[in-house]
Amino acid sequence: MTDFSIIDKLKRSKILDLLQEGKRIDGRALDEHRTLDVVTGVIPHANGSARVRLGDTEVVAGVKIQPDRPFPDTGDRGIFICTAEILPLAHPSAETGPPQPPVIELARVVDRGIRESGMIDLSQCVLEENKSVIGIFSDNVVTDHDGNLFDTCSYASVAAIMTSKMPKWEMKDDKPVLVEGEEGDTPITTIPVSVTMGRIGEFILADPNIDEWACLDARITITTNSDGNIVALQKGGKDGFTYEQIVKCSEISISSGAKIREIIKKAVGETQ
Amino acid sequence: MTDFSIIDKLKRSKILDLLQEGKRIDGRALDEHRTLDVVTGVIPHANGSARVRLGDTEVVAGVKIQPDRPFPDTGDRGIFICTAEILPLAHPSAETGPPQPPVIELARVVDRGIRESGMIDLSQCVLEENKSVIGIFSDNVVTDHDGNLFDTCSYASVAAIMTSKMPKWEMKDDKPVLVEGEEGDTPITTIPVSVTMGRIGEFILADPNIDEWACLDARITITTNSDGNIVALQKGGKDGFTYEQIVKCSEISISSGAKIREIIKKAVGETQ
Amino acid sequence: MTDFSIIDKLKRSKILDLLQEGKRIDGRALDEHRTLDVVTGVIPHANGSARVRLGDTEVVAGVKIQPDRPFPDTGDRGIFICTAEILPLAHPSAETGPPQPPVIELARVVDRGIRESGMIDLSQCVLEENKSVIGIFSDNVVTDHDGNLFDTCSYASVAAIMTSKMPKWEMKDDKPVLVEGEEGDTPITTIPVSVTMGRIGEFILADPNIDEWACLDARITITTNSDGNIVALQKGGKDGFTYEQIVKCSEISISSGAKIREIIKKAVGETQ
Amino acid sequence: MVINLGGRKSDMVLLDENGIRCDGRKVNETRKVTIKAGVLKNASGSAYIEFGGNKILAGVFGPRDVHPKHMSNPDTGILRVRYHMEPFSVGERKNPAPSRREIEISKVIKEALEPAVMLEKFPRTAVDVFLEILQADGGTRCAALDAASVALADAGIPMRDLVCACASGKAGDALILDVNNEEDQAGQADMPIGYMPNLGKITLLQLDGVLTPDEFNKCIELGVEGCKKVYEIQKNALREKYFSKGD
Amino acid sequence: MVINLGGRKSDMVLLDENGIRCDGRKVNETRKVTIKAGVLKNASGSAYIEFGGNKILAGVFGPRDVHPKHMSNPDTGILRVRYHMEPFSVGERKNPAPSRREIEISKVIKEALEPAVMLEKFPRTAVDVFLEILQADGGTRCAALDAASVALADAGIPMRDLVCACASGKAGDALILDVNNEEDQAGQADMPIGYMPNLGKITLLQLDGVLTPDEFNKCIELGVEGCKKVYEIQKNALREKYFSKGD
Amino acid sequence: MVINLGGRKSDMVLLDENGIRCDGRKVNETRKVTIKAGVLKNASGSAYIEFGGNKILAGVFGPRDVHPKHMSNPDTGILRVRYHMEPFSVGERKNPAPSRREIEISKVIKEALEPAVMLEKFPRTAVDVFLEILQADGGTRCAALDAASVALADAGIPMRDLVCACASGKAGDALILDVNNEEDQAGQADMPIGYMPNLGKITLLQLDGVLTPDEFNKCIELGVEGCKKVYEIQKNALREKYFSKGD
Repeated sequence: MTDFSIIDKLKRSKILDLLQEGKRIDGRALDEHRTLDVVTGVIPHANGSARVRLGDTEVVAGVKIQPDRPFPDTGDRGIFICTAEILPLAHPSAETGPPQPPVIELARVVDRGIRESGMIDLSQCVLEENKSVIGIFSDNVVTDHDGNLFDTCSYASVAAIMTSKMPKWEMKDDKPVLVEGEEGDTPITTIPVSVTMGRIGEFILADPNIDEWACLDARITITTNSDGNIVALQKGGKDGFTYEQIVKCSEISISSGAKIREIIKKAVGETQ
Repeated sequence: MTDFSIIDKLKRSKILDLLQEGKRIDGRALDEHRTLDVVTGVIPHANGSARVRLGDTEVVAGVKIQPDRPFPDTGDRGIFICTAEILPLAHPSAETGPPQPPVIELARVVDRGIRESGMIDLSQCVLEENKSVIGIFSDNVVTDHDGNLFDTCSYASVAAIMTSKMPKWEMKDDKPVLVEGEEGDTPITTIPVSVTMGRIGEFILADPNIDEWACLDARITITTNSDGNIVALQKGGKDGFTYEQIVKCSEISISSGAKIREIIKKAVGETQ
Repeated sequence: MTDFSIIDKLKRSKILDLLQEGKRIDGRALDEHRTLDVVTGVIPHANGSARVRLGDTEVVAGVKIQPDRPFPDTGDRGIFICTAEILPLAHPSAETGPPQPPVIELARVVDRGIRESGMIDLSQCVLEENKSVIGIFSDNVVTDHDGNLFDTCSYASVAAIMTSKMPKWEMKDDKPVLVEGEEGDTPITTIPVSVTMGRIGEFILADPNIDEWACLDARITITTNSDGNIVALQKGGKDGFTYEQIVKCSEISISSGAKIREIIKKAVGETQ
Repeated sequence: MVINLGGRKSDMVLLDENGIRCDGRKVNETRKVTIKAGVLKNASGSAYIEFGGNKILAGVFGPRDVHPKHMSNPDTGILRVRYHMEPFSVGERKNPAPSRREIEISKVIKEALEPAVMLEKFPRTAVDVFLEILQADGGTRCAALDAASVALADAGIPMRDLVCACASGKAGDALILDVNNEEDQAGQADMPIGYMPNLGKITLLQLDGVLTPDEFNKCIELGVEGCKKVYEIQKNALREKYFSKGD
Repeated sequence: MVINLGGRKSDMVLLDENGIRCDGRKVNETRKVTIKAGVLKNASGSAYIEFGGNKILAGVFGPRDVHPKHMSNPDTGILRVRYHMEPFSVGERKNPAPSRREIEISKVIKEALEPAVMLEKFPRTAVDVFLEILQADGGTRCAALDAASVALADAGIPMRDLVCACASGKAGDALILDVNNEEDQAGQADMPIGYMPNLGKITLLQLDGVLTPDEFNKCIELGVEGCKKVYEIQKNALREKYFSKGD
Repeated sequence: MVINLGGRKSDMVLLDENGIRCDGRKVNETRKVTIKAGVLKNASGSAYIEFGGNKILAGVFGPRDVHPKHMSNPDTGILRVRYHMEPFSVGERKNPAPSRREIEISKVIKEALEPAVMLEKFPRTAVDVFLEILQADGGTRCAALDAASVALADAGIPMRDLVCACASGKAGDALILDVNNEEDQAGQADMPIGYMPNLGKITLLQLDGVLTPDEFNKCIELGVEGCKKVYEIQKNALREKYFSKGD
């Protein structure tokens, strides 16, 4: 039903053949993520940072925390914004210039996964209500692209936020002034973990690599919180899922999400 | 003297042949507008709105009224801004992307016709001089394009403004605060009506439809106010007019303008 | 080592042949600028202005002086910004649209030459510290392009700034208010002069014209102040310089700079 | 168990003690939906939908040539979708520049329609779907997708099925059908669903908010029921246009 | 009869009791106009005009190839016009980005020049006219059009006629010729006119402000008279360049 | 003699009475430099440099086709360089839009690399160099140029020489090597230098600040010495990648 280039069609037929034997091209189980490597504190000048490799996909996330004006309708909460960019050195096909729809979707899905989980308690990020709040910016840059940027960016931002330190400001003459030498932990309430899966024919694959990605029928990203509840979801791709397939994906997202959450917690703890 | 595509040349020769017999392709008199249908209140969430069909050209106008900062040199008057956009579903040739010169001209001519008539008494739209005023935005979107967008947008905005209700704000702590449940009429002083005419050879045609539009030598839009005076004019197109032709156009704009003003008044009254 | 079009290669071989005989195509000495003509006060509505012709290259510079907000980290100093634009009528190859890298470099090099010299004492351009300062904008437009825009823009801006008059403002209700009829001199501390040189083979040419420019191996712009010290430098072009060549260029920039400074001073004095 | 409310505030009463919602509906009730096919003269196909307070116009052009040519696909047609809000469609006047939100929704709707449209029958061409939000009131992406399907059918584009769409969600601790604007802003979860009934495929699915795994499953089921109700209205709109004249 | 003043304010005294305007002119007098042809080295044709305080440079290139090619017309040449204000040309420094006003004026001037230029002699090519406003003082579009005509003639482009331009208008209840900046800001009407004397054609016409039908007709007549005065100055500028050397 | 300090402020103590700089270095000492070649999977060549607090990633693609084709040169390959700062690389979060500063530095680095790359061997193609500033700490353009050279060599692009780079400058009235961020902000002069040791050519040279002619000459000499130290580290990085495995 969906259409692919000749190369992708050949790839797809090879991948489908293997799947029918229960195998993936890189030997993983269907619901298995690639090796996840998380290093935090890689950008000391940022308030928090992490470099994450998921297989051969690599993302650097940096968190900047600085005073900002609140949004007009939410003067009692801080600001959280998460971005994502595919650097042109990440892949021969990556482009410079204004972000295209797939990159805009990437950034917005990563942002919503974290935002909707309520990971950061933004009510603790107010300097003066309706006037001055704390803004938390988590910028992800993809430095090597081997598929599944959704999860890699999400893990990088989550690790960067968890290890970020929040400076202190006081209001003086209606303006926020930095209190030198004092900083606290960023108020974290839960650890959101996104799990992206693709469908090829009847098979559901967790964490598709770039070759699998090129011949997916459809994909789905489901984010769960520390309670094991579902906090965000995004379906993508040129085809759909049956109800049963989606229920299966939600189950994978909860079980795999729990494992990945432990890896992130361990990595964050080690460098803290 | 002017140049057209082959199709347009054939159209033009057909149209000219008919004109020499005193006829237009759709059977109208030379100074006759197409049927004008005005429905107001079509966007209840806006402060004022109208859907206008002029023949098969359709425009929806919505008016938003909200506090704004005054322009630096006119701190004693509110702000009025009128825009126009040709939606891509209005015609196969319509394009998305940044507005091209013809659409910019369209918006500016419609804006000036209303602005220069002094239709809205902007001196009554001040909350605190030099600090906070009321901004009135009338946005026109073309949903079906069958020629003469100038007049259709103008009628839509005029009807939307005439039926708009103005909320009340009070200044508190230097900021405008909405007074719930109170609203008044927008202060109207006159009803501007634009009349657009085209020249083909020696013939002057009011309200050219899209086929006539494609082979005009030149066009002119003249706006008159309720007093029957001329308040704005724009000549366009690749050729000119003689003095006599322009005088004739001004006469048509006054006589046709008066008839159209009555149609608008009736439509607005019926829904008020 | 560097690559040129066929025409430029022929030009280059012709120019090189002449250079080997010690001659330039227009008969100048190697370290000689073209005739410099400076007229100030050409835009009476601006606070300062100049039209400069260097050979057949012509630039008009206009200075606007107006209150502005200071940059966050330099609230105790005024703002100086210098821009440059190649107008499309200046040369058949000039383009409209967003500025390309060579024009951005041009503007930034001209700006830095003046800024780094400390020509304007910006500490005297403060109305209220951290709140309101005086902004000085020097905009260069190239009206005829016959090579070496760097120096021509630089001389035009320097002459326009030297002849500019600074209005007076007083702070009232936290806002700067113009004091009518009072104006003073812009506080000038030194006169920066840029000297641009190109290398063709082993030869260093001052003020290359457009034909020489097209076949340079590399170029260098060195700006000196009234003390004969070096305040800014920019190397450009597809090849490099030896240490000895750069020392030679710096010597030319000091000696030629001194001569050009006298021409500018004379031109400025005559019209003041 | 107290559920983490995530990034949302919920101080508004969205459900009263009798299980009645802020706009008077029951939890499993949709707002009033009316669809009219063939409302524009120039578009190849068109539809106008009112879905509660949402007022949306859909227009379709094509199959037509693609410019620039290298954007076309020799093996299949391509579908292009633009979701666009008018400046007057929302509370505060919207800046006319396309927002990142509009770009994402355009992509999501495109991917929801692709499985339904037989693009392989029109290699090298494009089918363009333009969705104009005249008034927004919560659930625009579902309503726009509903109108898009009808406009594609009205344009005579061969389709495997109509895509019908409706959101489900959670507010006042109850699962609800067809989330309105207040429930989207202050509720606990919003889950827009696009569905092809004949093929049993979910082609649009998003979720913002917090749901337990059990709630998640029930929420999808509830949303699919809503989609099926809209499906009947879509089919009626097409019947009305193509068969009412022969009555 | 009291005339509705429309959207304008008029609290400035623009005409004294002796019928003398704020800059000392009589009602039917233009400001001083000087035009010089052939002022640039690189442009195919050029002109510099001072029209009162307006200082404008016009440069013409072409006929030349069009890039991208699909913009060219196999039946005729095309005319492209850019009207552009320098940042220092107006009171407060102008943002360098092209404004919507500049885009509209570029179009209006282009359409005013098209009837005069024999573009049909240069199929597939473009003639580019660049108009640079160095200093603006009311009436820039007319002055720019005047300079453009001379620059086109200087470039040797075949023309049916020169287009000459001058505004008329109303201030202090009198009809006036050549509206200056103060009169444009605080007056009652401004009507820029572009005219081809040999063909008797008005090719640019705009009006902002309020005029009775009778005033409207008189205002056009007055403006055309002004155009004819400018026409003589245009012709002199060309004569000066092409024949003065032979004196 | 008191030297005019130009446009700079200098109220910070950048050099103590023992000639020790604010970060503990001697005047002719560089910060710690480490370079690693071949750090990315997808790029044809890559390098990661830490130069003091600067952390920069360089990636190279090509020679590869040029789109659009008219940008290619039938006589030679072209080099394209993009210098780009991440939003989190500087003190206050940087706006992601490319700044004029980044565009200028991209051009300057491109021109510094061109004499070293044998582009004439790859007519009609492009070599792309992408320089990503992960953390900036004064001297990014030199460090980026150092990484670019190693990444080009790692990509197997034929080169005449590596380009090595290091800044010299003036602070606290002394000439200093490798200007750090504080010295750049509050010092007297900053002069980035790019150098090809085998050919003895300076291919990048800029100066902001005030130097006497004598200081100017000494400053270049000092900077070139710094470049040569970096050159050894560059060669080691390549040796490490290509020969360490054979140990």
